Amino acid sequence: MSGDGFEPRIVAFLCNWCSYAGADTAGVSRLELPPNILPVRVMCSGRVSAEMVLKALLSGADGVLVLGCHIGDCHYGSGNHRTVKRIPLLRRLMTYMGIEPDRLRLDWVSGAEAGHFAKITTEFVEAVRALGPLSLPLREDLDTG
Amino acid sequence: MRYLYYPGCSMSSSALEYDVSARAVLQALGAEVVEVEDWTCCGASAAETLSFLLSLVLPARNLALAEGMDGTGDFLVGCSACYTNHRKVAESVREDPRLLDKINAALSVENLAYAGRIRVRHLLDVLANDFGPEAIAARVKKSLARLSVAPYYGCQTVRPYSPFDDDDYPMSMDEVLAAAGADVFPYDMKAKCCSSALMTTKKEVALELVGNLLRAAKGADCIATVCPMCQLNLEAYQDDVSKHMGEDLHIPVLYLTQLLGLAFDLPRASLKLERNMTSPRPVLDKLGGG
Amino acid sequence: MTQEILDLTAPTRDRSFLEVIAPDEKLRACIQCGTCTASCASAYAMDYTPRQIWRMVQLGLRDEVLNSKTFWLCSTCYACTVRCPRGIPLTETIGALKRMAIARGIRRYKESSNFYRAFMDVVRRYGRVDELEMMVRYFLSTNPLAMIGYTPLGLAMLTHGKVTVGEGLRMAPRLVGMGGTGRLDALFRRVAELEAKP
Amino acid sequence: MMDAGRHPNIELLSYSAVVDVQGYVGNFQVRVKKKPRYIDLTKCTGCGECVKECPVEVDSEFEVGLTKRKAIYRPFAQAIPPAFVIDKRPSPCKSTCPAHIPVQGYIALIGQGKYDKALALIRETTAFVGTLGRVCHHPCELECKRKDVEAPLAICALKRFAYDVAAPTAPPPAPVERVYGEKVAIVGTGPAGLSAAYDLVRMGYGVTVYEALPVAGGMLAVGIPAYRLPKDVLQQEIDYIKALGVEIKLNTPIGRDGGPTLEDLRRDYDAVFLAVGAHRSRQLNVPGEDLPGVLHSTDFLRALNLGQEVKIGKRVAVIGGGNAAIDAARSALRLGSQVTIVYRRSRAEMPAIPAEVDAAEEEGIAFHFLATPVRILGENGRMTAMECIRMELGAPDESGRRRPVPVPSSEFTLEVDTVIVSIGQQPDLAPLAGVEATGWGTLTADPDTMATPVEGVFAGGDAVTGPASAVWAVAAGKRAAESIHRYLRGLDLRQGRVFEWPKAADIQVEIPAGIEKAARREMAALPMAERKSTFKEVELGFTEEEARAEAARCLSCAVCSECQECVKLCEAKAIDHNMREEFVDLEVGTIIVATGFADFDPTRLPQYSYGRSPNILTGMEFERLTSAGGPTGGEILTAEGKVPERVAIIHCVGSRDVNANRHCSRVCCMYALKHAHLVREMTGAEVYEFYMDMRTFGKGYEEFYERVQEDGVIFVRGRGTEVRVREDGKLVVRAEDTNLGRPVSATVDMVILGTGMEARPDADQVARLFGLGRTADGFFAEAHPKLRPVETNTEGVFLAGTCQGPRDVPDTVAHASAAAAQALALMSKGVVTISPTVSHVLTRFCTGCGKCVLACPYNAISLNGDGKAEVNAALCKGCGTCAAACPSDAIVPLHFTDDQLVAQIVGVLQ
Ligand SMILES: Cc1cc2nc3c(=O)[nH]c(=O)nc-3n(C[C@H](O)[C@H](O)[C@H](O)COP(=O)(O)OP(=O)(O)OC[C@H]3O[C@@H](n4cnc5c(N)ncnc54)[C@H](O)[C@@H]3O)c2cc1C
Ligand SMILES: Cc1cc2nc3c(=O)[nH]c(=O)nc-3n(C[C@H](O)[C@H](O)[C@H](O)COP(=O)(O)OP(=O)(O)OC[C@H]3O[C@@H](n4cnc5c(N)ncnc54)[C@H](O)[C@@H]3O)c2cc1C
Ligand code: SF4
Ligand code: SF4
Ligand code: SF4
Ligand code: SF4
Ligand code: SF4
Ligand code: SF4
Ligand code: SF4
Ligand code: SF4
Repeated sequence: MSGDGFEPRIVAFLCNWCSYAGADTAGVSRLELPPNILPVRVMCSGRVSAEMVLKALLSGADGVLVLGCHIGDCHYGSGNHRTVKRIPLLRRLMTYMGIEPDRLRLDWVSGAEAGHFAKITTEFVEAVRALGPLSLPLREDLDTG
Repeated sequence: MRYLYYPGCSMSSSALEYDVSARAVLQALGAEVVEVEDWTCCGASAAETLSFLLSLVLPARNLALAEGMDGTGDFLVGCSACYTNHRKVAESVREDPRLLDKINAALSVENLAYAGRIRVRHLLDVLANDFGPEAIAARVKKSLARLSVAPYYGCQTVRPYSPFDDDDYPMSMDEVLAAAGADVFPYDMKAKCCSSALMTTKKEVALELVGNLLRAAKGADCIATVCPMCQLNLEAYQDDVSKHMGEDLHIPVLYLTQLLGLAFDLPRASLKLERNMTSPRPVLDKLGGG
Repeated sequence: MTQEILDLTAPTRDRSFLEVIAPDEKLRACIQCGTCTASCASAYAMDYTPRQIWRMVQLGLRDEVLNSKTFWLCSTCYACTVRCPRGIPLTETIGALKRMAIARGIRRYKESSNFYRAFMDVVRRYGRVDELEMMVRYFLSTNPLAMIGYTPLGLAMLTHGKVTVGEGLRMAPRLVGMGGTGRLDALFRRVAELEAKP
Repeated sequence: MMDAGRHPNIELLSYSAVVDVQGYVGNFQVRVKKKPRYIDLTKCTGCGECVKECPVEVDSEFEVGLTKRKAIYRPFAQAIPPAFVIDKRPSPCKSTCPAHIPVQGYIALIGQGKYDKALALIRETTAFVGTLGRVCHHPCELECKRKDVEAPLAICALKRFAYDVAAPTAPPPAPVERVYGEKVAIVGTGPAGLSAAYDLVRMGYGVTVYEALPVAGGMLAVGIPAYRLPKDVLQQEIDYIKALGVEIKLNTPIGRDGGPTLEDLRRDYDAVFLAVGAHRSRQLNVPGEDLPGVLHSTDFLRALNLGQEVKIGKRVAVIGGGNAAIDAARSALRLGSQVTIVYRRSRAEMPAIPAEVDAAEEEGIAFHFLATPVRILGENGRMTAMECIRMELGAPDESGRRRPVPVPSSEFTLEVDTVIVSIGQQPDLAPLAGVEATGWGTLTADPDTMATPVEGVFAGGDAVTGPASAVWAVAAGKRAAESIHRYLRGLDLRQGRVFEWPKAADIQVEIPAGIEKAARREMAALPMAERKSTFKEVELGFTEEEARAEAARCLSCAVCSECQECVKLCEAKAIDHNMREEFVDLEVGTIIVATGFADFDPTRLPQYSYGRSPNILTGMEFERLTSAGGPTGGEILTAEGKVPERVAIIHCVGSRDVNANRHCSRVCCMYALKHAHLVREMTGAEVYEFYMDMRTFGKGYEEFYERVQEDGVIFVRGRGTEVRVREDGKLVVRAEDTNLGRPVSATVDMVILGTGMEARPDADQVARLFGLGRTADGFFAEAHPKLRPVETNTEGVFLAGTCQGPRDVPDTVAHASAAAAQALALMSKGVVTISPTVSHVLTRFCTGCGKCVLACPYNAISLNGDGKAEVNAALCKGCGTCAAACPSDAIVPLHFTDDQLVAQIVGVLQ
């Protein structure tokens, strides 16, 4: 692909019930998955706070992917409703901080959607690859804790 | 309701009667019809065989023109082949937005750009859904009572991109005809293929397909169509077809809009029945007061 | 009748055929159920059924596919596409086969490719198509004598005002040997350039 | 199944649905709604007598539409419990009828020619059958579902028919026996008063009705003219009420002219019902109103109805737009005058019954809409003309109608010698000292119970509502009777009563596909010449033929029509039409969900022509056909009753198809083979079986396949693609024989579609109720596809059978046994350990903002007395949403604390 050999590092927050299971199924089905995805399991996508996303970006991630159950299928009923509201706010915050909002993406993957998981992750890796490495001159300064 | 109307090649030459009657019926229903300026051929079924990109660029050119026109309105098409081609572009760019860039790269030589915004609608869809059976029934002056009409939808009216009716067993034309008072002939070949351009390239095969369609319509007073290609194939070769199938398969074929025009009691000049290659006489006789 | 044993592992198979014909590669998931064939009104006249064509595409039997008349008998009715239980865009794939056959100049089904070429020439030149002109052009390019088979139709069309003699005659001389500039030349040229690029 | 039904530790709640689940493993509170079956399970013997006279037939669900069943039925032969059940739903007509007359019931009985039963059924609700059948403004017809087909039923005219045909020969009723000692006084013999009397006397009370006028019937007698309601009809109905034991005292006004006072009645009776109607005319308040020749419609009509002499002029103007105005105008016309109606709004706003307005117009009455009189002109004490002004409609007033406002200088005059004022009536409350009046001059009473603020005094009808209509008065009388009964028995006036009936718009009625249109019948009318000159009844009623045809149009919206025929036949007295739904609250430790699958509906794939020929069956329908209890007694016959010569079976209908369901339904290959075998064995027909792959895995199945092959079934490897119905009824199946590489077809007499299994349409609701996940195919998700196939992600809730995914009976049983074992394992432990992944609050950081409380999907967090958040560990499921919401990092989900997550993030990025 792009000649400079940039391999983005993506932190993916996967909810335990759907997306993590989807990733699992993808693995079991031997689908080709991009090695750039670094999974972090949470019980519900609703657990992913703004802090966690920023922490990931500040710690060296080039993009953050939040995957949860489809709306209506949340194991906790409505945890993902919270996520839906939170992520757009976060994207605005990122714009304000000078980070391309497209480095954060929220999507839904059910336990059975192995193919979908592979597709979303591949697409996102490519999208972040196109954006290039996240350069945050203030990374160190911002990272206060 | 306002429509940006794309007549297409057939409807502005050999199928003028469809164009004229469609405009008259839409006007009678209170629609505002504005022709897309400077439109060109959509490529029919030919462009695709030469270039995939061209098969998208040609219809996209018309859609871009319509998008550039003042005021709102859906892109209205009467010919089913044109409909499919234009819809195909709209659907393709929705599925793969990168295609849009490619199309626009080509359209830029004409200083045009397609945004993928405008909705492409078939005339049948508009009649059945924007106006609907009730509005049509309300406009009927001379009911098509006792006229048994076989509704022939053809392929590309309802396949594969059509969101408005079932692709195997459509019902919208049935409802429109019933609203005009007609007896809808139970016609299970209503969405089977009329052979399209095969009539020119593979005549024996086409005669067989058309023969099956006409045979299944036996018993009806006429067939109604919503596409110039279907109309031509069904009406122009009835001698050959009858010979090929070994039975008399002659039957009047009218555009749906011509039948609606009769039901609305529109001036005959706006229906151009004399241009039909099958005589509409039996239909007029049955309706009385020919 | 004897048959050659098809060596599935032979290097002669075009292993990229499927990818070129069907870029989304859904065709790989064909289950060989025959729904396409049974839905196709022209299938009875084909030398291979549509299903068999997909199998041959899967296996990379390129030349056999391109020399079959199956896809030229397709009337683009989309019946197979909407019913295929795997959701494969079959009619589009047939379009791709037609393009490849024309591009490779497979001569066996010249009438069809000539017909389409004639059509597109008119579009390029005038922007819009007049059916009569198109037919004349087509018959001149293939078999002028075959036009006789359609004479009664032409007469009927004349008498119903579908075509006007004046127009038809006026156009006829211009049809032979096209050159010069056409209405959509620039657009056609641009598309050709874009397609030449990978 | 029988054993399960009888086991003492198993309680079966049939006809029930879980509506709410709260709590957690070991401590679930489940609320179950038990639908009423209208049959007492403890009494019903299952004898089946009740179905014999039931007039309602609908498609049987169990026989998948192949046979009919009655409204009272046993769901299927082997049903557990074996008792019957009544299928009863709300119907638009009965719901809309203010008196809630069982419309569908009497229509069904008329349809069967049981006219006396129809009359008797209506009389259970009201005595005014012939009366309402003539004058009712029939709001029911506005809502009748049949309007969605072509036009509503002539409900009112059918009621009249029941009366006309059956009442003359019906035996007079015997007096009702007194059950209670109490006596009730009723003031007013209008429909409100007499309806209350009718109900009370039938309950067993003593009833006396006081009437000021020399005739009984209220406005029905002295308002509505005879050409609409013949005197003898009304009189006969009043006589019927009297015959039951109601005492009517005519010429006895209450509170005036020397009659007893309200106080007297309260002293002498145990309860009083005031139904005095609205008889005082409103005045025009314009100059010249005192001229002779100005009449009021109520006075005019009363005089006419009482046979007194009335003098009116040649040119009559009637002012107003209500029923009284129209009746006055039509009566004046019959007396030989030229009549004009002046009304201040437009035709659409007229409160009169529209059909009456039409009739007036037909008879030649002129209308001046949007006009109102400003003065009446006279000369020498004689009226000469009336000056009017034009009006236009302005903003809507409190009644929702647009208020008419005068158009300046638009006066015009009408030459008239008589003006009949009919702009409304009010009750005359002056004689009724002690009662309360509203600002409108009507009596104050509770609109539901009809109780007035005065102890033991109830009121209803026009006196409470202002001028309304007869059926509303009947309804008020009935409500008052029930309230008086409750009052006298010391019962609560409201408890258990239904005041709000379902709105017609909210009642779902499925209109059968392919229903044929049938025009609504209209009654014949008297010839116009006779209409204009006499007071003979205008409408002539239905003939028997017309009535039967009209009744046949009824859609039986409610299924059970409440005709009560079954009640009469049930010797065990098991039927109770008044049962209501009940709620049962259960405390359970574990829950097993086993809601099964839905059979794929092949109309979703129209290429199979399902529904377009009765010989195209689903697998399920074929199963019923071959069962001994099925519609053919187990024989395989076509709809024409013939043994089929050729049968096609198509696999994978609705399965393995992106256009329907992608999954393989797993049982259909097997059952299709079974069907093929049955057809071969029972009929010897040729069988063509179209399949894509033959999935006969596991024990014994492949062997069965081999046997069916040897039976001579012709297997075609290729998807059965479409079925065409030929004109002669034969069915043509198309496919590709993929082994041959050729398109093939088969022309057969019967097609069996191997429809697959899919998730039930209500699966999403059930999933939400029990906190279940669903897989992409819509079935409920198990906790782990390999390792935890019966558990779900909600602890204590297990899955059994096809609700989790397609499987056959042996696998369902195995799955169910596993679920039971899991449930038992939990129960035998007696204690549950819950997952340690729960959140807890670091109180020192918590600011009490409450964000977490809102965020938690399980309501597990609350703010305690100190204003700090507190997590109920038993409810918390550990999702962590609260932690993400907490602005103070005060709430931490164990195992997923911020620190742990950060460590992980940093870890993966290294
Ligand atoms: C001309 C006219 C035509 C109508 N047409 C229709 C129609 O077609 N369809 C329809 O549904 N409705 C019609 N109505 C309305 C309908 O008749 C009334 O809504 C209905 O009769 C009201 O019933 P009620 O029992 O409340 O009162 P009423 O029928 O008015 O009965 C009240 C009775 O109480 C008596 N009374 C009053 N004061 C005393 C007292 N102090 N002591 C003793 N007795 C007393 C009165 O004499 C009267 O008999 C019409 C009304 C009028 C005036
Ligand atoms: C045509 C056909 C033929 C078949 N033939 C065979 C065969 O020969 N051999 C074989 O082994 N298998 C056969 N099967 C498969 C077999 O029917 C199923 O495996 C079996 O019925 C599954 O049982 P179940 O308990 O999971 O579901 P079901 O039988 O569907 O039972 C579910 C029950 O739950 C009730 N229910 C649903 N929702 C609720 C709710 N919300 N509240 C309360 N109750 C609810 C339903 O009313 C129903 O009574 C066949 C299937 C079909 C379609
Ligand atoms: S219908 Fe689709 S899956 Fe079936 S044979 Fe044709 S291409 Fe393959
Ligand atoms: S689109 Fe072509 S191949 Fe497909 S069914 Fe129609 S004619 Fe046959
Ligand atoms: S009341 Fe009548 S309709 Fe209802 S179940 Fe009984 S017999 Fe049938
Ligand atoms: S169709 Fe019959 S049951 Fe339904 S609303 Fe009308 S009268 Fe009532
Ligand atoms: S008649 Fe009574 S006891 Fe007999 S089945 Fe019917 S409801 Fe049960
Ligand atoms: S079990 Fe057989 S018939 Fe059923 S879906 Fe699977 S393959 Fe098709
Ligand atoms: S973790 Fe928090 S939000 Fe989730 S269930 Fe427990 S208390 Fe509620
Ligand atoms: S959100 Fe945090 S601070 Fe607010 S109440 Fe809950 S635990 Fe306390």
